[in-house]
Amino acid sequence: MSKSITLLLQGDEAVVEGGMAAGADFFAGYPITPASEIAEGFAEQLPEKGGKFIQMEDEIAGMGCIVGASLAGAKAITATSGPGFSLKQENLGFAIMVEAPCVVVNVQRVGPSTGLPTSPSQGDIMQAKWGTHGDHPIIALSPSSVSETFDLTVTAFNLAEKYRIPVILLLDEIVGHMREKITIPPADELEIVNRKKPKPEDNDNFYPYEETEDLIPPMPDYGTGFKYHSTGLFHDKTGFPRGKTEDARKLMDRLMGKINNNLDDIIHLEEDLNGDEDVVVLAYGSTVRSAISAVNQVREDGVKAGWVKLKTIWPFADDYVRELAEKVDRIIVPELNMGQLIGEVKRVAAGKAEVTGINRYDGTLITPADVVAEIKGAL
Amino acid sequence: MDVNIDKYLRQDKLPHIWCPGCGHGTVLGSFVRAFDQSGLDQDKTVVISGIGCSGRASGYLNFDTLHVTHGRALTFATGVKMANPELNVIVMTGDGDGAAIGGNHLIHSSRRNIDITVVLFNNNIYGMTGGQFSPMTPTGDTATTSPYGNIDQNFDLCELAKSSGATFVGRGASYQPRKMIKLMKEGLLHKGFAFVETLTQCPVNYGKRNKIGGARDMLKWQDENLVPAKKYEKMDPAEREGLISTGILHQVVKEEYTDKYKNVINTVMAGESNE
Amino acid sequence: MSRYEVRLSGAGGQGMILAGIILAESTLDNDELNVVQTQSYGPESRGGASRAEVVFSKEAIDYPKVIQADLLVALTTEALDKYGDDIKKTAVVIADSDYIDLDYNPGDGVEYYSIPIINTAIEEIGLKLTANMVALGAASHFIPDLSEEEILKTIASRVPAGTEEKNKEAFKAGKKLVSEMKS
Amino acid sequence: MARKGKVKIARPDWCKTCGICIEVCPVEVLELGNTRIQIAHLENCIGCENCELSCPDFVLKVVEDNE
Repeated sequence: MSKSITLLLQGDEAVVEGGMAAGADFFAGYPITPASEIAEGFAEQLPEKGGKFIQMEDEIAGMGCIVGASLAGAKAITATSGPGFSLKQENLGFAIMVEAPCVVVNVQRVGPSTGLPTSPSQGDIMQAKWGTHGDHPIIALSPSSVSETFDLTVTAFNLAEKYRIPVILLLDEIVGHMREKITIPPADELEIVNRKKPKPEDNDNFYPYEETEDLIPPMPDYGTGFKYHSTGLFHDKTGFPRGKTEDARKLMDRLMGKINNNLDDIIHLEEDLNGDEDVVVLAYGSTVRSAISAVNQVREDGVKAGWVKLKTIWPFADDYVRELAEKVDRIIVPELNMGQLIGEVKRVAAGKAEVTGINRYDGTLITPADVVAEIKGAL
Repeated sequence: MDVNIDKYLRQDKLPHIWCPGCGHGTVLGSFVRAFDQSGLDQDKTVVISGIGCSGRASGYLNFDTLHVTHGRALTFATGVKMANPELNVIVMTGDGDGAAIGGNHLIHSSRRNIDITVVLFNNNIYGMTGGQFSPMTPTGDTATTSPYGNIDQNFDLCELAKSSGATFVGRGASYQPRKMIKLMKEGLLHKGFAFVETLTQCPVNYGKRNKIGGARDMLKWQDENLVPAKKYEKMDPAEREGLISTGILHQVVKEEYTDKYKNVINTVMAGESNE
Repeated sequence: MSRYEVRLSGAGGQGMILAGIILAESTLDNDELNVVQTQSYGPESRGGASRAEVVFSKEAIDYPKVIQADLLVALTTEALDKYGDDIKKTAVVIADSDYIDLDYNPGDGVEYYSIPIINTAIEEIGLKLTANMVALGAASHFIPDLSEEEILKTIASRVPAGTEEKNKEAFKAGKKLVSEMKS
Repeated sequence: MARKGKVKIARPDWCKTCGICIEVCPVEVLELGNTRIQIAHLENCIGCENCELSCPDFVLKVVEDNE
């Protein structure tokens, strides 16, 4: 394939196209609205390229299965929505602990519980960060269009492989189900990252969880002779359990460090700022679209407004938002929840800029008019 | 036996943490001897275990090993096997890990007939967490969570695996290591889902609490109550009361899951190229 | 064309979402026209209210949903009742004349077409399931910058094999219903 | 059944004195010491390997007589 193709795709379908383009060769999961189209797409496409699809008995199994596949060398992905995301949390934590690269898609619907299965939400922002127990690093990305869903799926795989970590892709039902035209670039134009692997001759002195300079130890595929151990228990560089405090701290510091030392590479955002803004709308996911529309409208009335789109939700763009808060009077955070990411914005903007939210949690979107009203109300 | 089992054990991780008289070590020893006899490639073998006393087995074994979350070993194993069907995949689990929290995965792995060998350490109790009853604790027995006697029914895991679609089902016991080795070897060489239940004694949290006694008494109990499968089949239901059959209980040939998926890939890819 | 908003509404199973997808997909080769198609439906695949929305624009489409429809198609009383007022002052409303029991008063500037969408599918095409294509044909008459040829091509690729011709016929019949009234 | 040799305490430090080897020995070769198993009557050993196969702690090994 050496030329681009244009298609009309749903966001869910763009996950499949993006995954295939990124080299995904394994999907395991369980059907759930509004994410089932992702499973259906991979079921059809993976075997065409020699990849594997398996529908598991439940969500927990889907998560365990992709971690096993990842350790065996696969580029693995699963997809779910709120109730399933809740079920996956324990094995997600395991993936973080054994540093198994994989991608977990959550097409958010309104919760809690069964909630509103076919309506959009951004209610799992905090769950993406804190859903599994204990402190841990996580990367979560959130696209706002079909085209961006393709791009961020590729990015999700690349970051997962590079940093040996599960990457969460947070769609919402709107992005997951809406159809837009998307131009898929030729395969040779995409940058694809693959995990670092040890060389066979490294076997004698091999420590699977060694504190390498970049804090990311090379990862052998199962069956290549390294015969190493991985466990969800705290462990030392050998991979075997160590309950001692200094070892526990060392492992946590390394797991956090491999992400925190590379924030510039991991945090992706876009902005439309002229530098003289009084008010900035900071948004993510489908809500971005109303933010852009509203900012364009109020600018016509002479309001000094701008917008920022966070594509990386976690780790949070602390430094960027802190600097932004120093420059503007007010930051507006529209969210399809009762106020989740706004807490992060308030934390870093404290004392510098006023931070207000626009919140909907009833399955309907925040409209451009809602955002315009909030911007004008701020003046 | 004349095997050097040392190469299959991580010597520097031994002695193991299991209690004095625990049958898990005997099961582990039987496994490495069976593996040696199977002729399978050590470097192409992955052992996956869950949580509980049995969960520790993987750490003592010199293969690619993975010690996962409670009850989920089969889900990880399914991922490994599907991703690379060339690997031999073995799951070590317990009666709590494999029959309670992981029971659903056992049913569905059996149903798929995926080529994984399961060694289930059945000691009739949650040992590591201090003696709570498991789905394999016999009705009426005492555990820390059934201080007045267990009112739950225990079930027959081999029947469960068989009726769910496992194509190899067998039961061994720590009192009969030779038979257990042979059974495990057959299980390892079986193409398809092989379920091997092993009866293993927990003197600390089960035997003493239920007046069976220590490890030696528990082995005597096995000696008195184990019956070879062939003999068991010929017995009247009344005669079988309280007895447990051992050996290969079920074995059939049926197409294996990753082979079936390979066919899907081949068909799809052939269809693609024809277009 | 700046933003043009279409809402196709009916009951689940009437194929309004497919009609919306076909409208959107027929712009694939038109590089100058952007499109976003969304839908709203209940958890069941039959019955219940169902609507598809398509927004067209030569500029980037930010907000993906209909704010106020330029064009509303309603196949059921419930749909017309629910969305009948949520339209622009100059909107076009197309409603089924036989299956809707509602005293509907569009505003003065609204072009209102009460046409036998479902009965045309039944009587003229002989396939009730093509009512969505009758509706699509009627709707397409009002949407700027769409190519009929592209729509017919998309219909052929999206409907079940063997029903392509019936669906295309239904589309043309729908278009005829409104163009005759208009002229 | 191999009867090529006699039992040896291969890894004395791993013994947890559970006594299972004594239970399965048909000829009373072994005895419990204070901290580990002891070979009391090697002359009785028939090399049946019951103890080796049953020992949960990999302590015992049947080896060639001359080893």
